[in-house]
Amino acid sequence: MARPTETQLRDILVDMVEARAQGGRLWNLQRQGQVGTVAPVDGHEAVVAATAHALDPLHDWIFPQYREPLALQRFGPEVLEQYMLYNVGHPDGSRLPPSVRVAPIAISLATQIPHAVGLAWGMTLQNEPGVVTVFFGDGSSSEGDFHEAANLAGVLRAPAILLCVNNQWAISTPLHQQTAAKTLADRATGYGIPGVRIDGNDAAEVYDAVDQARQRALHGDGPTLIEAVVYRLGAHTTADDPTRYIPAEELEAAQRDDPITRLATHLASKGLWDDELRTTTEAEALARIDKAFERAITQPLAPDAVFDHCFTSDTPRMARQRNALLEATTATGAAESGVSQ
Amino acid sequence: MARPTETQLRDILVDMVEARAQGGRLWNLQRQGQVGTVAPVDGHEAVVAATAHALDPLHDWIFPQYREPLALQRFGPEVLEQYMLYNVGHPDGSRLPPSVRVAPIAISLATQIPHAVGLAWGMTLQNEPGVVTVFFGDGSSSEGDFHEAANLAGVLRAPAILLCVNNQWAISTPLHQQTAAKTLADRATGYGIPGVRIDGNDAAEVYDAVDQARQRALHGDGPTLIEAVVYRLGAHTTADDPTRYIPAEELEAAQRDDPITRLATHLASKGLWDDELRTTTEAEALARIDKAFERAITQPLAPDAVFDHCFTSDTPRMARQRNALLEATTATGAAESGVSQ
Amino acid sequence: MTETSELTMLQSINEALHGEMARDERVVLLGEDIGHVGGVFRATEGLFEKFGETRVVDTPLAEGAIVGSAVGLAMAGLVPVAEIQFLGFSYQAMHQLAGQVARLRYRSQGRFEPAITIRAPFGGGVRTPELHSDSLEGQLANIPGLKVVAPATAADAKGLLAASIRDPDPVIFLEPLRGYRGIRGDVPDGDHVVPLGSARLARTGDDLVIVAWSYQVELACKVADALTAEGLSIAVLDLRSLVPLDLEAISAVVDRCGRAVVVEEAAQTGGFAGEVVATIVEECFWSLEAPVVRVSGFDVPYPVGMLEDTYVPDEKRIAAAVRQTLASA
Amino acid sequence: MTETSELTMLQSINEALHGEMARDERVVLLGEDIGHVGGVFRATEGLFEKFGETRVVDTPLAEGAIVGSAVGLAMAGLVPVAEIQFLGFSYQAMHQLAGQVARLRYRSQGRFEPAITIRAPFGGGVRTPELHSDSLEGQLANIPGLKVVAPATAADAKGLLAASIRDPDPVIFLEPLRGYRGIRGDVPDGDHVVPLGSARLARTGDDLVIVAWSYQVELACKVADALTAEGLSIAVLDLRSLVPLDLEAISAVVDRCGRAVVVEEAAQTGGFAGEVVATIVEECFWSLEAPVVRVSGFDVPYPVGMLEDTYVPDEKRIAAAVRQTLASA
Ligand SMILES: Cc1ncc(C[n+]2csc(CCOP(=O)(O)OP(=O)(O)O)c2C)c(N)n1
Ligand SMILES: Cc1ncc(C[n+]2csc(CCOP(=O)(O)OP(=O)(O)O)c2C)c(N)n1
Ligand SMILES: [Mg+2]
Ligand SMILES: [Mg+2]
Repeated sequence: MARPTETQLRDILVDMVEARAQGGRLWNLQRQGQVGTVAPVDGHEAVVAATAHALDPLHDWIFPQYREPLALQRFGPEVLEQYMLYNVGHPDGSRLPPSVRVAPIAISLATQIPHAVGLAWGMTLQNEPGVVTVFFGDGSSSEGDFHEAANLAGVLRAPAILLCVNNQWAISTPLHQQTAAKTLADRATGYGIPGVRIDGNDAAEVYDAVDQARQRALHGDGPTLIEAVVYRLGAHTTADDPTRYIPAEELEAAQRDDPITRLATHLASKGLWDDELRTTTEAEALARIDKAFERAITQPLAPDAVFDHCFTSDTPRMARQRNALLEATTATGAAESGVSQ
Repeated sequence: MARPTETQLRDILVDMVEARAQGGRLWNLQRQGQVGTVAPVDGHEAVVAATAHALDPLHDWIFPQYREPLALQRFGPEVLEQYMLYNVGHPDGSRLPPSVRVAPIAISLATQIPHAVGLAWGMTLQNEPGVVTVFFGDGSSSEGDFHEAANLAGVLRAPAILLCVNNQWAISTPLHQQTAAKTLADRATGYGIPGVRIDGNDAAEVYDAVDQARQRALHGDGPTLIEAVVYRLGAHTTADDPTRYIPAEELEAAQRDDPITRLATHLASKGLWDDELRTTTEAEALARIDKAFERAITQPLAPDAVFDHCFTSDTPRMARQRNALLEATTATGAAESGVSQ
Repeated sequence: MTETSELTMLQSINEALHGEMARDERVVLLGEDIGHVGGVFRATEGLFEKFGETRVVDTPLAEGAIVGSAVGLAMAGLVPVAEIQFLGFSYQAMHQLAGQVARLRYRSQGRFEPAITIRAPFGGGVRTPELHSDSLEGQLANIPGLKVVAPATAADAKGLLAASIRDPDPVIFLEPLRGYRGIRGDVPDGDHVVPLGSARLARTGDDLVIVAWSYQVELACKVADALTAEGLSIAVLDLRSLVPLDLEAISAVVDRCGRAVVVEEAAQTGGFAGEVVATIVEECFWSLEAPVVRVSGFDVPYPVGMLEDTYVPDEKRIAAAVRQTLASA
Repeated sequence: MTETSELTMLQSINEALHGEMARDERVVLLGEDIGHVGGVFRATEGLFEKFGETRVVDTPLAEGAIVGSAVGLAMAGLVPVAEIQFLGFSYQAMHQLAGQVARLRYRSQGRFEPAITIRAPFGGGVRTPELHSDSLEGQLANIPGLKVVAPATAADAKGLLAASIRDPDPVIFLEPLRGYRGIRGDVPDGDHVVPLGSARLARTGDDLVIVAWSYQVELACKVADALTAEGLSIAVLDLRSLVPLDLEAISAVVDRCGRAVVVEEAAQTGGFAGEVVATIVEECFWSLEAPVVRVSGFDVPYPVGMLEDTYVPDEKRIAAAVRQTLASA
């Protein structure tokens, strides 16, 4: 049992508050047409930030699904910078420096779970210490990849933490249409691994569960399936209108259990948090995201960047395509070859 | 609880003995180069035959994996006839008449599980009574399709029986490398459905479990996962040499628990079985399979059969391909267009 | 004369689904988020309310199970219409699509009728994340037993979707993301069926033909119109269905023009444009006056937003290929 | 002069795996039944005994997890060589192969190196059940970011497999089922590497070139030899790798011959032969003296045993296409 200290909890809360604030800014940027579709972090802050704090950024890895980046800053400030590049659609948006042990977003749901298991397995083969934590949603747990990867992890005793964030929804599909299972943690038995179900709105409980799973993995006892129960407080993404399917009362009830409010209340009672701290934390977070956004939109981009890093070197056909593109780009007047209109 | 009557058990044993005998004949035919690769039924006879007897061939469906056909004769004599066509590589080998509720072999493992769930679901939509039973192996249970289908069946409360025949091996892979799960039946909880683990060498226990699952499905209570524990007594297929990986003692122990011996001993103690009965049963079974084989190798085959039933009618390109084939076939001398040698 | 209404492609697809569900009770819809919210693009809007939760089913998030259970539904005598939320996620179901859906009839020699339609949006231009824009029609067309349909107009979207659903063979029906709201036109009211396997001459012309499908037809027509204004005579052939491929329509127009450009959005190597070129060579070699040129995506994965406009063939690239082909001698 | 030994293709593949595992400790093998029994065809025989259970791993029966975990192994800095028991079952892993393996480098802009090789037997002629013989190279070649390699000789099997494993890019390595024991030849002992992306002129000739890959090269050479005996001069180009495609080698030989036949075993529509024809048209149109003809499988699923010989292109069909192309003017 490793309950986080109150100071750790305050650090976690700082990350949570920052993520929420930055998520709001990102939402607005999307509404202004400055960035692409965004998946809000609201309601996931405790589970993501507390997990990041229970892990060791120097040795452990995190595979996000897509809601997590803003709450992963403990793994390095580069996460935010890269995520802004991602949001503006820059190809560097999924490249983090080698020191930051966060995998790129895989987009295709649940495909990251076997990646995480493979990496955990590979680390044991290389005698590298560390565990791999992979986030995935309740919806994603219905994909075959979850099953195949969890089973493989069990057989290999891979040092992995399979962290299912059950936020009750997969876009518009409620949990009871996603599965008839009473809990998702129940699935662990079928893979011969421990399964725990925790309150994902309770940062301390998350920290503790992840810490225990981590210790187990580091001691060679293999993977753990954690089901963190939360509620998706925001829209699925900026393209979604949840009022079409989420009953207002249900959402209101969930809002009363907001993970930020809960932890803030607790820490305030200990004299470790107050509105002023919140205000300055938010202000700093916004300053950082604004800076990251400015950097992102001014990040250079070669005219033929579309070809870079597909292979280590261009195939003959790609080389021709690249040349043709460069020629078309440097040809000043488009009138010659284009449509005149 | 519906233990089969002793007469039913004798009928089941007859089917088991027939399947074993016919399997032996098929093995020899393969060794003589008369049929393609064969997957022996040995060790699976009780679970397949007793399941078939617990079901209603007029309303219920069976999806085999590939070891089952010889033990499915309760669903119609056509099953054997068609299976022989299958073994000789005739295109009609996967076509049963509409009255026989047995699905074709899907080859690609576990893909038949979502089919079975879809059919069960479709039957409820059409208000058709009946349940769908799908066979799959311990190995196949590692495929994503098992997971996706079991979960879907749970949500839809589809009248399906997911029958996992755990014979301890998937080709050369033993169960403990297939999964760390203690039992495969344990997976049921993760889909919110009942899971039962039975001794698949005990025909009565199989009959009972399938009957109960069937009653449950017919009463609208949804699917059941049954894990029938058996041992693969034969090779994986005619292409396999199990002495390379199965320890002799382990196999001998399994042979001492042969499902046929067990049921025969029981029925003999009741005066319902003896060596003479076994001999005549085997002789009849062999006569039937020999007849089916003769029929299979003389089954007509159009020269352009390769195009039939791909689509309801040929695409323009297929029509040309068909014509070209027919022309090449009818052109008497190949010398004109072929290689002279 | 049939009455028509001006609809977006999205509306016309929705209309086709309404029509087919009303016409045939065996039609059932399944997919992720297609019920309550009417699909992430609202293509299935109103169907849940009208036909109820047994005929419009929100499934768990598992493409393999969606396509795989459609096989079982078809075996039960139903006519499943499955939605894959984005074509890129059909990879999750490829074992069921290519290995099962496309073979059920063949395997059972006609006993089972896979009257299955799988709808999926695809194609770029709308700044989606990875795998949401991928054009996989070249890969799909190489799956024997599967028909591949890709409408380019609002009217065809309705007529071809109706035909696909009524077709006893399995069809993958590709809907251009950019076209959902970006393509609109007059669509016949009521029953409207366009037979599968017939191409459409979108523009007549004698100098050169641009062969295209789906959203690229829109671009090709703009190029043709612009060049017509310059005095050139450019035909546009909209394939509409890749499988079956309308060999006659292709050879008729290429024989007349002698020059052809084929446009696709997918990566070039192994894409369907290669198949079209090979077909043209087989059918019309002696009429060809110049090499057939492909305008394709590059041989890289569909890229992120900032690189999209570089990647996706546009009017400029098509026009350049047309001029190059006309100049070639 | 290097020493050689006469080996079957299967033995030469086994030798390459032995060599690469000995050479580079990062190489790990994973797949179904590859360990204890050495693979269902014995391609991995002896490796488990030699390199141990941590480097030669029998996985659970789940192709998605095999290919998906290979991505993670590569991220850990290892060099996974995964076996898919039969190429037809790569459909179960297509979401990982096309959507993940092939994009890891691109997505991460070079941070992660997917030095992954996926081996799979494919192709017909040996009376397998459904999906065991399917030729999917046309579909695979349309996946950007994936290299597609298909050797035709025992020596190339060794040299190209070594090159594939050493290549930092992901490679799918296709092994002809019929060739495992049916193809044999002199294979250089010791280290032998054949660079990816270069075609091989298997037969020289001036009248016509047969372009082929994998087992079809064997057939093409027999046809060429038989026709040479008749006084014709037929070249055979063995592509060896479909991606990268050796454009120079193709244009050199087609420019010289002016006539070409392309052979493949897959269903014709959307198959890779179409890509080759389109490439020839782009590169060599003005040298062509006759339409390029494809000899392909038919547009049906790979059929059952009794229909196999009808379906699979054989010497007779290839020879007929050659004669037809030579006669065409
Ligand atoms: C394989 C695949 N199928 C479908 C989608 C489209 N999609 C994106 S997010 C989403 C819902 C995911 O739900 P869940 O896993 O519960 O995560 P949450 O959004 O609730 O955090 C869907 C269906 C996808 N990205 N990948
Ligand atoms: C998707 C897929 N992967 C691999 C194979 C090759 N294969 C055929 S049978 C088999 C083992 C099956 O084991 P199990 O499901 O336990 O059934 P059993 O043979 O023991 O009855 C394998 C790997 C296949 N047919 N399909
Ligand atoms: Mg969710
Ligand atoms: Mg088994």
